[in-house]
Amino acid sequence: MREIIKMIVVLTVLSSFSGGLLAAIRGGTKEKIEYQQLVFVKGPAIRNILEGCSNDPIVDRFKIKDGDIERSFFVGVFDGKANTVAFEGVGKGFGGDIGLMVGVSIDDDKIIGMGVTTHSETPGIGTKAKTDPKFSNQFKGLAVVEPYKIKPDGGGIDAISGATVTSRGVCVGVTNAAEIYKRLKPQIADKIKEFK
Amino acid sequence: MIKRSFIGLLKPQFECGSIKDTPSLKQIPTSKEITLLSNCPFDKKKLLFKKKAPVKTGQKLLLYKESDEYIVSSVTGQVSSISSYIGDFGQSYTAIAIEVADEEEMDDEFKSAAGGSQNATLETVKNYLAFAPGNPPVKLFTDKDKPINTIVVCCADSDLLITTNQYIVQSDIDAIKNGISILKTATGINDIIMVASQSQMHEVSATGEKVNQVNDTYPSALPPLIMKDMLGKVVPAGKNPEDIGVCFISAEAVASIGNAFNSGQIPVTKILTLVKKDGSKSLVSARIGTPASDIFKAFNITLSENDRIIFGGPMTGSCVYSEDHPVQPDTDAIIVQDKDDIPVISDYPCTNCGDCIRVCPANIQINLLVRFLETGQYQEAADQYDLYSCIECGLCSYVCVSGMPIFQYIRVAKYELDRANTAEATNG
Amino acid sequence: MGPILNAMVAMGGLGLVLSIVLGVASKVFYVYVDPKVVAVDECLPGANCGGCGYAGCSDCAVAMVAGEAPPNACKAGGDDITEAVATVLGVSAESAERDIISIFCRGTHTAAERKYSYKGVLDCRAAVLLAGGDKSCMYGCLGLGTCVVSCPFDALKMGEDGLPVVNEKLCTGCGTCVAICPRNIPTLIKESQKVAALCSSHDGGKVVKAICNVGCQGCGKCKKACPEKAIIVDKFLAIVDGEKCTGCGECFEECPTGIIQSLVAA
Amino acid sequence: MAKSITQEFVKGLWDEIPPFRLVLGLCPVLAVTKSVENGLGMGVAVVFVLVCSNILVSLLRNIIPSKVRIACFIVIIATFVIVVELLMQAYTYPLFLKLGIFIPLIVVNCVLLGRAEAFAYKNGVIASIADGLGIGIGFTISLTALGALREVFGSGTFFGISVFGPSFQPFTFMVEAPGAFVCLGLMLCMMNLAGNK
Amino acid sequence: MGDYALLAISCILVNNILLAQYLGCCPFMGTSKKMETAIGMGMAVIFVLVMAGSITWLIDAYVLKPFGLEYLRTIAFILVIASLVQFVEMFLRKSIPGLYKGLGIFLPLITTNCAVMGVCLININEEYTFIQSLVTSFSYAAGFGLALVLFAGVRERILLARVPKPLEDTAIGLVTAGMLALAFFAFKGMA
Amino acid sequence: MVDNNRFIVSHAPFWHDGSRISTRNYNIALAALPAILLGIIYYGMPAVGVVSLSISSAIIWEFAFCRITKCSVTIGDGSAAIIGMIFGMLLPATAPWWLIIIGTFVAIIIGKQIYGGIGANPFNPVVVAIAIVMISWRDVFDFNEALMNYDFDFAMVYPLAALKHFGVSAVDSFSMGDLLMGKQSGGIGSTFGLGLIAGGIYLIVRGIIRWEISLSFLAGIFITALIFNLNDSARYAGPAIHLFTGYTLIGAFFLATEDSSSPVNFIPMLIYGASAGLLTVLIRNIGVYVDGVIFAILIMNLVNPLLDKIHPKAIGRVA
Repeated sequence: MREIIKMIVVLTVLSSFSGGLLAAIRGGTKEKIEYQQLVFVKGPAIRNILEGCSNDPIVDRFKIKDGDIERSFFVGVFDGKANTVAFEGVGKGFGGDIGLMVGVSIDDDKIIGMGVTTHSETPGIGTKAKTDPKFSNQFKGLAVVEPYKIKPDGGGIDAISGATVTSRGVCVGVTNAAEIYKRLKPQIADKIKEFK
Repeated sequence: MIKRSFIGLLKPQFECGSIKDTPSLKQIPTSKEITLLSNCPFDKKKLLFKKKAPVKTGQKLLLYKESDEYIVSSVTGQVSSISSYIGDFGQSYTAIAIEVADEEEMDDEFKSAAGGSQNATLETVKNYLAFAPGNPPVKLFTDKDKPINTIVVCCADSDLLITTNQYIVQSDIDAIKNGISILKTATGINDIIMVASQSQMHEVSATGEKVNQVNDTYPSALPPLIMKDMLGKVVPAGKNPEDIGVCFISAEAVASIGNAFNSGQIPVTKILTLVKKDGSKSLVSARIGTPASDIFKAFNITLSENDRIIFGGPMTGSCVYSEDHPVQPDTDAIIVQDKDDIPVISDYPCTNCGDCIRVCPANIQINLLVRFLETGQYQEAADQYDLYSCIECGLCSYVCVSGMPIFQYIRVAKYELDRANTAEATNG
Repeated sequence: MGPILNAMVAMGGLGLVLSIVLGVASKVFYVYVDPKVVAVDECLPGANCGGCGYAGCSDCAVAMVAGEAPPNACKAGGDDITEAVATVLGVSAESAERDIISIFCRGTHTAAERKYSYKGVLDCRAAVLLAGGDKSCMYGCLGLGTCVVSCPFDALKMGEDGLPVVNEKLCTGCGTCVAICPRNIPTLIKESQKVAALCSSHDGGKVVKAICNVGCQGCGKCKKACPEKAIIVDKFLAIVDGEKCTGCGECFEECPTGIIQSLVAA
Repeated sequence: MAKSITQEFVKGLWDEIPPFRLVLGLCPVLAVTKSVENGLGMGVAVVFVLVCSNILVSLLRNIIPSKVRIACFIVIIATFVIVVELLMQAYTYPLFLKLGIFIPLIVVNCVLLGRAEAFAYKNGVIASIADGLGIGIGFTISLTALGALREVFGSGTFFGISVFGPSFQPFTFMVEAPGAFVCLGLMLCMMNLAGNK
Repeated sequence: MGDYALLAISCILVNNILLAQYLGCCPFMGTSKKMETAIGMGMAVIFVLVMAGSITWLIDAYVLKPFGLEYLRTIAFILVIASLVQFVEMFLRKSIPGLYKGLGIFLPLITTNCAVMGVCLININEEYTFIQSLVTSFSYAAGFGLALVLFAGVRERILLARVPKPLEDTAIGLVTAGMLALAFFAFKGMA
Repeated sequence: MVDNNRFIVSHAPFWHDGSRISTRNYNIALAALPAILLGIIYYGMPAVGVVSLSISSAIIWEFAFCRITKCSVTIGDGSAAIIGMIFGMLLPATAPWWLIIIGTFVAIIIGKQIYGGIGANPFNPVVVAIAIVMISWRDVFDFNEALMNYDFDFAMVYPLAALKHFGVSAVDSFSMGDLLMGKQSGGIGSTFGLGLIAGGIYLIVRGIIRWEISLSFLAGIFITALIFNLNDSARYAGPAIHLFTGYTLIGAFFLATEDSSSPVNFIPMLIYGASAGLLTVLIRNIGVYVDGVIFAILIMNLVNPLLDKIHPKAIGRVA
């Protein structure tokens, strides 16, 4: 019986000690982690889309409730005017979800840029969706109304050669994003006024 | 050699050799010296006779003290040497060489002991006829542990090319008939089944016994398949027919028994098929113990380095390394192969082509079995891959594309397992 | 300090609950286990990694105690664990003196006659079943290397001359090759033995002379030459008694076929 | 059998180098070696956890009752794993993203548990550090080597820098799952070859 | 219902825990030399994973999340899994020795099977509901078992082949596992 | 007993039906010849280059491996040549040289030799190699693009790719006769349906491959494709398209039938073939790959050891 008690005591003390230690470390790193997440996951795409903006879009962000989900919008200030938002869309690719970021100008409801943030596509081919500007630039200047399709599906986007599925996934993602934009446009317009 | 036909889709057919294309019997003159092999190990201390001991034709010679092993001399003369001989699968023999005298003298011990076919008893058969041509399985009849209730007389020859039984059926059906009746009275078993091929049906049915027709294709005439196809009994894996009360005896052995009681002499000549290098066959009659070289001499066969001499059929026989190997009571054929005709045995691995599976009459998964045997996992092979179901027809090796000696692997595995099991039984 | 306390309490509680459950369970569900297995289990890492091929450490311990697995089966543990296990099992590493294998036949391709050329399964056990093997000598090495394949420690190699060669560094004296050889050519001798008559033939001198250049003819010259009386001749075969032999070498010159040889590397 | 500290260290680099000699800890080896960087990062994380847990286990070896030693080891290892996890998130976030779920899974890497049990629980602190460093660095070397092999052939880059120039068509198979297994198998074969000499 | 079926197929074939996510390789290599062992291990993994999957989900939802202790997941999960496995082992050994013989001896192997831990973490990361977690846990485990049994079938044959010495055993096993993973590429995009 | 002749002693049987691995393999080469010839006629010298480089590099790899591992050199059995040949047949005529060399390396070394050579490979070496190079360099296998520079009197379209991207209407224009005569885009030796069928029948008659596998494979494709087609004929093409395009025919007669990776018993052979056919159409219709033959066969190779556990009971087997 003594053995069991010793065992219980040791295990309990050890666990609670580790809990305490971890909580302390966690406290010290929490802020840093949140910022890092934004910078590294979405940062590159946002910066790419809102190229030339005069503010830090990651700092200037706001959230809007869309049903159960909270969506983050990143504001881009051009020529001293906050007239652009970047936000996320999701499409299905070859190896899972493709996360992408779409920038829309609220002045004329046109896509000003698109960039893939997360994906698990085949390196070399599917990854071109992220790295090849030729592909993503095709979305530039398109209006947010139409569903985007690759050419084999009857749309106007040239698919990345050998990565039809990925290209299709990206199109679906952009279409999704466009729908979100259409749905939430009033709120976006409201919020964006706060950034001048 | 039967080559693979162009159309390989069908199962290969192996027509058994027929007596019709074999020329008539050729008698081999008695040799100067003959050798008799008794399958009991050489033991100098217990020998009952010595060198120079005189023997007569048909004389029974008991070999050792405290043993009822005997041989029957096939000639008259004197013992010239006694030595040890190691055969296949660890079988050791006592080899007794007899120098043949000019005058032949018949021994009459059997005549007085037997006293005509009416008085045939199992004792007489057992005590005098175990060494007769065709090797009558006399021991099986007297084994108390495994009572026999059915005797199958095999008139067809089990291996390819062999025509001994066919010849006996054709030439000496009366002796067979006589032998059967002696067997019946001696053993008291009435359930006798004759097995014959189609061409023999006419003659064999004349004996008045129950006759079953067996296919002309190899390996239909092998005992386990006869058991399965004719008798509807399946021999359990690892068991012999006698374990379930069935005894196989060749037509030649039956004829020997018949002739022995008829004439009062133990028969000493063996009928066998000689297959020459060019594949032509001859039917030969020779004294038991005649060295193969004397038969070769009679047919002008010369052998050279790396040829092969086979005693028995091409599928189940065994090789001998000496030209002087004697004809034994169960030597049904002697085949000579030229070195250029010997198929290559390779150490190539199994390619899993499945030809062996399709040809195997026992439904064994040979492609897997052989992999276990190759790696020496004999116990697993026996437990999971039906090693003991093998009826030893040799067809798997015959068709093997890789040229693997599958049959040899199987025999070695069985032998090694038995050895290990006996060792285990004696140790603990 | 709120979150820290929170975490401490939560983890502590979890640890407490789980250890109590396990503590109680170990009493309630107690099952007798062979103390030797427990002892071996104690030695093992307990990581249950499966690297040994057994289902977990205790399964491996059972196998070790039963002798199915060698003490060094645990790959994760390394030498220390092997030693500990060996101590528990009582197969101490430093057992008196090592036995090693010696090949008791010198009948190379050129030295020994063959009675036929063998074709078939390349395994001595198979070859010996066909009329007693292709060597004319009933006792000689068949040279197909079944012992080489069987050696679990790669201590045997087939030499160019058709005889196996022992690597004394690797040989552990396990005796696997002795058991598998159909002719008992590999023989266990004490590592300290200095001289041996490397032949296994019990055939008489005349027979040996006819079939082998390097067979013991049982002439007994070595026996006479030996000052220590360390050699006996049994059924035409000289046998050196390793205990008595001093390795003086008097017998080497006497042997007409030179099969009495020094085992000590020059 | 006392070995010097150097010996304890060196054995991890060759004689007992995981995962080649001790075929352990395969999962992260296969999963994170798509590039050198990942392999190196994972290796460093493992070294950290291994050394820290070895120190702690070695320090506490007289307190921990043998019945619950495994549970205690797990707690200690898990603690350090979370520490690594948090630190990586805070300072090397991109690497954390790539290594993903495999950072928390260090906790079930049998190399760590195996060392704690087989070495640290029985030896002093200094020796345990040496052992942990040795095995850990050995592990890192293996990961990095495999990562280099796969990255160079699979993507044509080394630490993200193109090696063969733009005309090179990468052997994508190497960075896919099957390639990981095949590469590791072939490397193991090479190690066996080298070890037998 | 269809969604769950799709999820299951995805977990068993497309995202096979072992071949696509590399989890559980150590026991995979260890227990695949014989078919019987492979089947036993497969069953044991299914059994434990379903239990572990549900318990860790509950702990995460009702203990860790309410207190904001998500970062303690790793340690909490491993503790729970280890204890659970040990408990089940003791329980089986005493109460159902028959089942213990067939399944229990594989249980200790599972503690350090990263597949179990991995699936529990995936369930939480992907924010599956409880039922979904149950489905994924079962199907991931089934996928593991499937791969294990298929692999064992192939490996039984490889053990009999004349594999060059340095490749024997684990090395050739890994290469074969690679082929297995390659074959499972066939299911890409099916779910 | 003094005689100088040393005879050969071996175990029964003393006869052999004369079949040899090399004969078998050369027969396979013979059967593959028509399909290759048509490919060469269509694609000219590049096709000759691809096939001959493929064969020779395969032989060289095997020779090198045997030399390095110091085992006896086995290139004489023709198995390396066959592997190289079939590998070449699956490639487009524009395949780059380095791909062929890597592919044959994978096929010979990883697919076959490291498992212990002929008969021991659990997977068809050619299929393994093709699968690996296919996932690595997908654009080489995009036949439409790869063969763009050829100009023929027929529509140079890879039917399966067209089917995948543009739906059934895109393949309506193909007539059965054209497909069988190889008037489609594809691998060098995999488009001439008639030649492949003739070769296959020759091999079946010679007993070198098994009709059970080939036939059930084709039947599996036919039935599955038919079911899909009946359900939604706008999305899924009919069985004829699936039977005579892509790697179907070469798969049925030259890939699925490879000895050591396919079953040997009757029922397993049927299951093996039919499942491979089913998987092929599944991958083509709902998977991501344009052609499913390669992966379907790979999967079935994997299942093969389990399938072969179904076999008739050996005689006399107790329990």
